[in-house]
Amino acid sequence: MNPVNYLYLAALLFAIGASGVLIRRNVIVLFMCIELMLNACNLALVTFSRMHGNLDGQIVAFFTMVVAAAEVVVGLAIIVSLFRSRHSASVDDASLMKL
Amino acid sequence: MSFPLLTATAALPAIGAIVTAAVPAAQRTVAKWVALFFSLGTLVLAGVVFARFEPGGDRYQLTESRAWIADFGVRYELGVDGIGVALIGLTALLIPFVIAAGWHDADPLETKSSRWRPTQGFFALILMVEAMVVLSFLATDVFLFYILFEAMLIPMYFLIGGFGDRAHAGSDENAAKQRSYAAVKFLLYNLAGGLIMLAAVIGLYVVAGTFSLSEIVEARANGTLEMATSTERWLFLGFFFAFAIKAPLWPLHTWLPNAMGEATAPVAVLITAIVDKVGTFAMLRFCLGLFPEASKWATPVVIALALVSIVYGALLAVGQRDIKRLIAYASISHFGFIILGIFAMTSQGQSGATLYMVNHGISTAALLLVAGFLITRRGSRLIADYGGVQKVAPVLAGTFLIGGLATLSLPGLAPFVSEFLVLVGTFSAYPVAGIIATSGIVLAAIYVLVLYQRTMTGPVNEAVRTMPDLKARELVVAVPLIALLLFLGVFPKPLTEVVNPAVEHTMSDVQKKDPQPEVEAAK
Amino acid sequence: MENLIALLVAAPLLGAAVLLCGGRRLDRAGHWLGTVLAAASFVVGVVLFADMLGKGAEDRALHQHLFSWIPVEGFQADIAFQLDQLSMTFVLLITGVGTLIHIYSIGYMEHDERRRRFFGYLNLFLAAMLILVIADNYLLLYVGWEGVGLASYLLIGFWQHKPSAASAAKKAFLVNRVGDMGLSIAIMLMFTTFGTFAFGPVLESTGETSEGKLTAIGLMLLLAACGKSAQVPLQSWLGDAMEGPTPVSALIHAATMVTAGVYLIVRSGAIFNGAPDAQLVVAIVGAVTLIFGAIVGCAKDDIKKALAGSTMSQIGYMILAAGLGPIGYIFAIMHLVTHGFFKAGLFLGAGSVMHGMNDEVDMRKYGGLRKYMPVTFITFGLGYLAIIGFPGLSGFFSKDKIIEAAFAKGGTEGWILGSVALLGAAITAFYMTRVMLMTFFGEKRWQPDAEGHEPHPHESPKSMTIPMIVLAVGSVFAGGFFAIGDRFVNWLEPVTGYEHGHSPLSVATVTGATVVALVIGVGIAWAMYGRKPVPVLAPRGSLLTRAARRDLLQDDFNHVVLVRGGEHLTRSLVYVDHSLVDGVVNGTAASVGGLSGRLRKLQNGYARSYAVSMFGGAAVVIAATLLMRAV
Amino acid sequence: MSATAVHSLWTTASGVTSAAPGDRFTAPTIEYAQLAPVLIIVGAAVLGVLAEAFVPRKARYHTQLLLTVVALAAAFAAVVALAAGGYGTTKAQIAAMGAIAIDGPTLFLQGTILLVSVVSVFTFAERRLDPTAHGNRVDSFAAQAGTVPGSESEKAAVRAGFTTTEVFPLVLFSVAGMLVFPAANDLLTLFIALEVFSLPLYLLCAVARRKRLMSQEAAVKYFLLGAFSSAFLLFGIALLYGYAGSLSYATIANVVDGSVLEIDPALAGTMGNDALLLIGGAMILTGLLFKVGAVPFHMWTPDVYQGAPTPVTGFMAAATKVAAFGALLRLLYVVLPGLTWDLRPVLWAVAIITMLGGAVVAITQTDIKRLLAYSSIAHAGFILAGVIATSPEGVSSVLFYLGAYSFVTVGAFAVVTLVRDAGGEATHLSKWAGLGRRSPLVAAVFAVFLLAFAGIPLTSGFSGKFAVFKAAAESGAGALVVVGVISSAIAAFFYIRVIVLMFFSEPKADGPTVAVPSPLTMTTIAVGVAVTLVLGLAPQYFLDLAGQAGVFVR
Repeated sequence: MNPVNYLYLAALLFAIGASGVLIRRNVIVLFMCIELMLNACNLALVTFSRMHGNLDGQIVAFFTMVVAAAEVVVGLAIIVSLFRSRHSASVDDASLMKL
Repeated sequence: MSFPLLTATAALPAIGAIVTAAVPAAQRTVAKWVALFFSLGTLVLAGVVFARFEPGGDRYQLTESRAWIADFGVRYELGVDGIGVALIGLTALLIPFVIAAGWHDADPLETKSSRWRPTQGFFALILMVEAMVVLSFLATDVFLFYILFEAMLIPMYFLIGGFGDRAHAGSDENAAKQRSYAAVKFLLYNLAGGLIMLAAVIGLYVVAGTFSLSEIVEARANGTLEMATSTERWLFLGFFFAFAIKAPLWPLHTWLPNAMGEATAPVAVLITAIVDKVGTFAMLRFCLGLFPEASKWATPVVIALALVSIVYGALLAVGQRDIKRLIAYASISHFGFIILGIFAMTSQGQSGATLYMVNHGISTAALLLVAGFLITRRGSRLIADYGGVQKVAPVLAGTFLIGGLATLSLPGLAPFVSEFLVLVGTFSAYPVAGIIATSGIVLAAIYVLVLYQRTMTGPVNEAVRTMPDLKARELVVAVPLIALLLFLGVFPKPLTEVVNPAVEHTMSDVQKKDPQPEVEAAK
Repeated sequence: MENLIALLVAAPLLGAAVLLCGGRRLDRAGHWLGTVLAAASFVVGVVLFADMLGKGAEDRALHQHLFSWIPVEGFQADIAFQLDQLSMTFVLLITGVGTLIHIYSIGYMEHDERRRRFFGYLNLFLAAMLILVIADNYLLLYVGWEGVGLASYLLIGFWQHKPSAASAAKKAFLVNRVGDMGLSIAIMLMFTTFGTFAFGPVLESTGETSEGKLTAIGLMLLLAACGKSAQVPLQSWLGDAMEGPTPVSALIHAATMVTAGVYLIVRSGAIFNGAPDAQLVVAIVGAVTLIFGAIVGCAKDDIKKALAGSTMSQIGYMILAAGLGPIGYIFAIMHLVTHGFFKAGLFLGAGSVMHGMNDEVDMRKYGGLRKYMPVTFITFGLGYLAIIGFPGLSGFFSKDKIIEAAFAKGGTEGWILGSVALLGAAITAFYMTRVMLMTFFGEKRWQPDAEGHEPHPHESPKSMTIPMIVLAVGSVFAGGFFAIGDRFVNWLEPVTGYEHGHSPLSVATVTGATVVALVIGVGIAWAMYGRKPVPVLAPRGSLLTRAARRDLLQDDFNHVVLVRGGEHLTRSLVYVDHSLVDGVVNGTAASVGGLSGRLRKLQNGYARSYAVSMFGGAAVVIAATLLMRAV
Repeated sequence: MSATAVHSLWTTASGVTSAAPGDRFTAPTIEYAQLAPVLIIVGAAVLGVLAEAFVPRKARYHTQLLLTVVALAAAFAAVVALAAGGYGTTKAQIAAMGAIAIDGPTLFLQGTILLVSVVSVFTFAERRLDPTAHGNRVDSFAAQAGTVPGSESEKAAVRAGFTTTEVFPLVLFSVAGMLVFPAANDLLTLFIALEVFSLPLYLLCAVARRKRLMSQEAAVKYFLLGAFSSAFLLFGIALLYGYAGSLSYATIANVVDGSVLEIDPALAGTMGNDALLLIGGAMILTGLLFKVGAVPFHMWTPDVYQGAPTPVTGFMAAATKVAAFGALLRLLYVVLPGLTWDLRPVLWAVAIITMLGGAVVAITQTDIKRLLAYSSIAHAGFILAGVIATSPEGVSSVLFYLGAYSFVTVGAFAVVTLVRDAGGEATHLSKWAGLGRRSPLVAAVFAVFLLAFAGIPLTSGFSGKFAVFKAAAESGAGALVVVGVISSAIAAFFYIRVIVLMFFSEPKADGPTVAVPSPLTMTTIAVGVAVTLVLGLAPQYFLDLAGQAGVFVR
């Protein structure tokens, strides 16, 4: 099977994630969409790594996971504190500052 | 390395500014005297420069040159030519009068905050402006000039916005609003011009690879520096735009009436008699010096605009109800004459323009400062609020009249000499323009005499019945200026001597010859 | 000797400086100082005159170069004086009449607390006028020209508290400025044509340029002359100028300043000789004005205004003569001098009358004054006879010569000009007789004024009568003295040149005609004002009369066209400046602000919309990049 | 060498060639000396974390402060030493097996970042501005970030005198990331560095003591959008990797300008596929432009600047820009020079709308922090103009601008922390009315900073602007210069507005008070003013420095 298809898949996932970010209100879901985008990147990397026959891409993929994990830690911390002070997980509620 | 006289001349007022600002809040009077002292010191140094300057000598004299910002190809280069000498003399001469006239303008109304020190600030700012203006007359490095051209806006801005007439027609916060509007307008207008000029300055560097005026002029002269016609024109426009705003030339003049109307009389003098001269000076030195071809190319338009300024400014002056705004529009008319003389590109025209800068400075100072005395007495700028002053304060009226007569350039007073030179110079190159400009002398008579008639003559207005005549301090301001007007009107030789050679240099920069008189041409 | 010339100017100038800067401490002696200095100047003049007479006609001209005034590349203006016969004539007239009027003013201005200033101004005027006539180049002449304008401005408006006086002064200055414009343009033309504007070089090299240039210069000079000498169309200021104290009217607006225009034209004779068209225009202007002024003079009830009209008309004669070329120049000057005497005398007489009548100027409120002020009556009467050209008196000789010369111009225009001059003589006789009769004859018509003060006509003090007497003597004998044996002609001929005009009519005929015109004029006047009593309130009068009372509507014209028009123009320009020129600037600022306000709305605080903009941005960037490669 | 070196660093050396036994293992070579600055900071950060764990609460603040300042100073010393050792110029080299480039730009930017960090850390440590709570000096950070605003637990934390001293290690981590970011010489390092300095910043934004809701909101927005943008960056990395088959800048560059000859036919679809290159490059560009806050990737800036604790804002505004522009420069000059002509139009467009957009929108701002945010956007535009001038002058002018700008920014925000009323900092412009009357000195200092922002001559702002515009003009981007001056004219308007407000309008009765700060903040402001004036009056020395540092190693 042509590895390029994986790229298309990756692109698709990225697009889905991105549109999720644009569409969904819930902060958590929104954040998950970002994770999805990151994973799309991983898929692309792995695919390329396979195509080029070197491991760089896969290694990057590992790093990405770590980074994603770290992002989750930081992100959830922030999100939770926001949730606790607002009792709402809607990102649109967080719009004190504008104009 | 001899003693850096020019630097000293520019540095002294700067130091004075710092010292004045440092005077403790309570010692207001001390601050005033310090400022006056430093301004007089500057006058002395300017006198030395005038004495050391040899009219027959090199184009730029007493030159100094130090490395400054090599990366920008910028050097700290100073030098005076005849025009510079004349204008430095004017600046150094007027500042003491400005300070003396504004002696009480910045006394705080109530001494509530001990840290707020308006008086110190006022005089420090004046000296700072003087320093920058003097240095800009001395700079022979385009970048250095540009920096000062821009930087002097800041102290001016604070002077206009920070210190208004004491008693102003209308409520106080309204006056404050008016004032800061005027200040902001002044700053943005000139800043915009300056920034356009910045683009041109950078462009010039890209083309010429240096900022040294003399180098560029030389390179242009001996053809080592070729400039594409279009490039030269664009750069010229960039420079001219800034100078035309500063000068101010119609239709870029609208900031001046606001600024002069709202500022106190001494500051107004600072604006129109001194700072604006930088604009016309720069036209003469930079526009014509750096871009002779483009200057010639632009001449018709510039002359047209100058003519519009002359007539338009005068007509608007006739239509004003506010003494200071009237004088402002009169100045616009006069700047029209100066620019006309510069771009007529005849020796008479340019000598005339240079003399005009000096004489207009003195005459406007005389008129405006006396007007300021009048306004502080009555607490109103509206012409309608006066009448019959001549009966209660004859000396004030007399000095005012002489100032006015100088403004309408009556023969025997200094402005006549310069105005006539400009007219003759223009006429010999562009007869029609010369004739149109001549109509300016009638219009000038109208606005001056109407102003005098409405304020000074006729039945005594109740509000001025108790108006005191000029006090000693005010006489000290008015009399010397008038004396100077008379002297330069009868014996302008000392000025023409230093100016003529400089003008010849400029004429050779633009490669122009005076038109021959018909009869001699025939021979 | 020539070093004395500067002294002529220096003396009164010093006086002006001292008196105007001196302050109150000079109030007591000020007028004496002023008078003495004027007299001193006169003495210097006489000394120079004597010296001049001692020389041969050719080397009479003196020259004094003081210093170089405006030395600029290719432009030479000097402070230098030139005293030839022409200048000398004026110097004597100015300083002489000037001194007399100084003396007169001592009495006239006695009760004015600003008398010192008055004398200061008078001295200033003398100085300026002398500069005007002894300058050796047009630019310096211009200085004197505007200087007398200033002095006249200050003196007309001397009683500044009167709004009428203030505006009259302003009007005079402005109208003169219009003329000055002509003078400065003329000077510029000379500079571009001859490369100089000194009398000598310019007048010698007139032959080397085109007639067109000369015509242009000539017309510009004429414009200047019209302004200064109150010739049509710039005459409107002279009537109002009577707001000034009477001595001023006598000195400035009768004897000296207003004749400067004649001096200018005669002085520039060489130019006009080279430009016949210009010369003709000069003559026409003179002719028109002499009728115009005469008509105005007939209608005025204000004695000074009536005299002003006559001044206008008499100067019309001079200008007319000057427009005749070499045949007329000398007679123009001659009439100028005689006119200086009798018109000054008449004004002083009028002043004396007013002095006795609580400053009443309306002749309809005079009448029968001859009993009350005999000296004034006699001196005024002699002046009257002189001006109407009563045979044997000054006016007769000078005016008669002009009329002859006018006919001698030859051709149609000669006839026209000549007959106009004759007509003028008749009208002159009419209105002067009218003045005479209304003032000194008939029964008394004066009543108590508003405060019920019954005026008590009385003779004026010596300080006033003596000058009047002197001038009367001048007006009787000057003309004869000049005319007999062509003294005056021989005196001026070297400067102005002279041709004897050959008039189609014999001298006798012209003289006869003049006398006839005179008789007719006097007759009509007698018929109207002598036989039947003069109504105290002016009758409505014919259309012409009413127009004439309003200076033939010229002021109304000026007011409607110039003043109103100007006001509208300035007002609309103020509007334009504020809303158009400035509006553009403020508009730009406002529009940027509005734009900012709108863009600001994009920042709506929703993280997701921010994401959208990022996403869109990214998409655009990518697309653009690909596109760049594609194209 | 670096092409292979990269993955030999991440894999065991033999990864690619053949499944080899472990005895072939060779340890990668790490130039510790050249990496010293980064290592020092990371080490100190780790120590800081330990200190949080073990140092008694009372001593923590001082320990952390000391540790941080010392670490930063030491790192700066190391940078200076390296520069003196000629690593900026002659001995410029690729370190850490191709992961890090030690060259002029790196050292210059690292030095700048470190100095800026020092002065902003001073503002972090400021504890005199707020009145003491229950006898405890308090700084601008929440007593306990975890507690709900207004809740009992929060009050308890305050009473107990807790302070969030974690900010210091966080700053250190962030700084570490920033040091690596402009030095990164392969895409992976770039990505990691980005995350390393971003994540701590997200947290720092959230821990304000006053206005906590806004602070948290700022953190969320910053975090989400930051993560979003880093996803773009990462996808771009993936595509570039797919294009070049390598992550190393040098290799990619070689492939871009086609100096790599043998292309595996099997990879014809990807390797050297320009679509991948262009899209990838564009996406990485997007990620970086987000960090520098260029329109249209700028939307986070105002909100985050406003919500974050002002010291953090100052640090972020200054240091992030420096680091991000450093990375951007390296990417454009080393990796994609072959792509310059494709990216130029886009960059032009971005620069123009950034300059104009920032300036225009700033006009109507009413909050001083937001105003400064927009001004920072406009300035990003100016710097981009210099970036676009692909020439050594361009690089050095940008370096100089960054140095000048960052100090002005830190100083300005430090001044903002001083103007306070009951609700903490009084950031609404109306509150600043008449400040010049109340405390002329503070107002004057702020005016100096504003004038520097406006680029008035005799201030560093002008020197920087002139340098950048000059470089742009010399590289034929005259139009950019014109747009630049126009937008500066617009920008001048709102800087002037603030000055008018401070000096020419009457002070309000309920106006804010100006707190007298401790020597810490004073130093920050003083340094800011000093740098502003020195770079304005005699910039030559620093221009030389930037000039020498203008060359990238490949």
